[in-house]
Amino acid sequence: MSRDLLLKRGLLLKIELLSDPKALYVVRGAVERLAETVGFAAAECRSVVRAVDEALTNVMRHCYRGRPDQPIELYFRRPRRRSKGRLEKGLEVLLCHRGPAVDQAQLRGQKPGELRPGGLGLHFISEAMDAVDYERVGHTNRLRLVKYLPSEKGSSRGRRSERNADFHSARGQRHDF
Amino acid sequence: MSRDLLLKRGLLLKIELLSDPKALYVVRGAVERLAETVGFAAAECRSVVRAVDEALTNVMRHCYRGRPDQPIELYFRRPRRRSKGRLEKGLEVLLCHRGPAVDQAQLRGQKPGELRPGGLGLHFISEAMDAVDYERVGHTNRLRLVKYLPSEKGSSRGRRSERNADFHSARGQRHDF
Amino acid sequence: MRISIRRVDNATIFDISGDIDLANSPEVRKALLHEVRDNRRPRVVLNLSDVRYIDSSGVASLVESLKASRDIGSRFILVGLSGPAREVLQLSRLVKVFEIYDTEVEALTG
Amino acid sequence: MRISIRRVDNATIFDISGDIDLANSPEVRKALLHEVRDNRRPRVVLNLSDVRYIDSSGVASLVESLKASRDIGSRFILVGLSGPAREVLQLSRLVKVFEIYDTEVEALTG
Ligand SMILES: Nc1ncnc2c1ncn2[C@@H]1O[C@H](COP(=O)(O)OP(=O)(O)O)[C@@H](O)[C@H]1O
Ligand SMILES: Nc1ncnc2c1ncn2[C@@H]1O[C@H](COP(=O)(O)OP(=O)(O)O)[C@@H](O)[C@H]1O
Repeated sequence: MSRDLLLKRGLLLKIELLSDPKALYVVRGAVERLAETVGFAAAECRSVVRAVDEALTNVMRHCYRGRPDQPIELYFRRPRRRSKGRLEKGLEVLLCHRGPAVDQAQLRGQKPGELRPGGLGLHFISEAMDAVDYERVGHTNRLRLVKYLPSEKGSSRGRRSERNADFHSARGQRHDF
Repeated sequence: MSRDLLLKRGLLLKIELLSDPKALYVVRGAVERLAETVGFAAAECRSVVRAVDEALTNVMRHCYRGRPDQPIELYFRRPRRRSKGRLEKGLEVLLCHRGPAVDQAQLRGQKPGELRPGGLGLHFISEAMDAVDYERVGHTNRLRLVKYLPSEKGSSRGRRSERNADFHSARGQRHDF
Repeated sequence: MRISIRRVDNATIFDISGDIDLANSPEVRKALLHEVRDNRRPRVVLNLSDVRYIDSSGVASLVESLKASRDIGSRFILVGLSGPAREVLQLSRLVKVFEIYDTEVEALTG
Repeated sequence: MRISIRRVDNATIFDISGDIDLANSPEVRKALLHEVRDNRRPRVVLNLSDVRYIDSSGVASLVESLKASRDIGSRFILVGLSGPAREVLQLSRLVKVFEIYDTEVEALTG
């Protein structure tokens, strides 16, 4: 068993898939529940699901050019940003894949509302997430998607589901989400 | 990226999690949709979900004794059994974890219908799956769960959802499920 | 999973929705046993109509509550079983062991 | 995802249920364009009330069908948008671009 990444980085979950579009339906099922568990409200869960789905779709279409047998890895973890001394809470998704480096100059969608088929995926992703970064590490492309929970003041806790309670880190510490 | 297992064995999907019971809800979301994609009818999907969930629960409780930070891996692939020259179709789940070797003499549930709390998990697993095998490989325990699709004759195809179409193997061949 | 609790006359009604699994069955068990054993309510009714999943640890909590209520001579009643809840009780061969009603009115007056 | 097709007078109605994503939007696109372009149906109605998810490639198929129907002067109509379908069209700022009705009767007579 590869304990490496999972244990080193305190991940919540890791999913490995191939670039077959049939896997998208399965992955959405996991991501929706993970976002709910982490504490997002229903509409926010749908946003996160949409962002991950569109990002995977882009990799399958534009990087792997429709080849259905190429590897993709998804790492789900807590975001690491600290703000005013507190760990900001939410969900970070790291999407790793091979294929040619993503040319960031090519990442141009269309303005929504235009009657042109296509070009909406990047808009859905940026609308959903608080941070979207592309990075090349060795032969691997890494797309990092982060969404933070609304900060916890007053009644916002009430919106969170009962599943919000804590996941545990790799070192057995409790991490309150 | 670790291409190794995913590519070598023609997996459909791999999930890595920690032994925190909060992960069960997320994993069930993926397994339900994977079983549907592979072609199982709704009641069969629920059985597969139940079996995987109970198997994970047993690992968390009996092997890892409630420690929530231990590694578990789930591999989903096509079963490899051939029957009368045809590859039998269905879903194979390989659950890998560390911890002490599972003492198979200890694997005793209760007869269902008895008014004793506990002891139903193994019954749910064996009721759901066509094959259930425990194996120790090095320091890893492996539980293999397999469920086959009803064999395809006459109208049985009609019961399968539209998602049943083919997943692709690691080598880019098509595999009809 | 969400539990809410209502007290009506001599009965306590639990409305449980969502999935009951190892992550929350200890909470369900504690809430039920508290009402049966500590509060000694004559009738404890569990509304399972919105339960989408219940695992063996959830069933074990129900069995334990039923036994506790038999010990003190009170009643432990299931009502409005959802499809998944009924399926799991059938698999466990416990449908005939529990007192089960379709509606809350029957559970409170039956 | 499941598509079924009904022909009523001069209209074709597609009932789509489930998730529309990259795995099946090519199939949706093909079925819609066939009815608009090849069969030249005066009114093509898409019932989205049972759609649980639609991705950008699904929206692109709708846009392409709308453009094809405009090209030949026929009508392409959406009906009974589910919550998720409406949300995605809103995000795409396309709610005002499509002809959308609440009920099938309106879609067939409006
Ligand atoms: N992962 C990626 N790798 C390479 N190019 C990409 C990737 N994602 C997006 N792009 C580029 O950005 C463009 C806009 O993407 P998007 O908004 O998702 O719309 P669409 O995929 O429908 O064109 C794509 O056409 C493509 O050229
Ligand atoms: N993965 C496992 N490792 C070790 N022992 C196990 C494992 N799974 C089951 N067992 C043993 O089998 C018994 C019966 O399991 P099960 O039918 O799931 O009921 P329960 O877990 O409620 O006792 C357990 O009490 C335990 O002793």
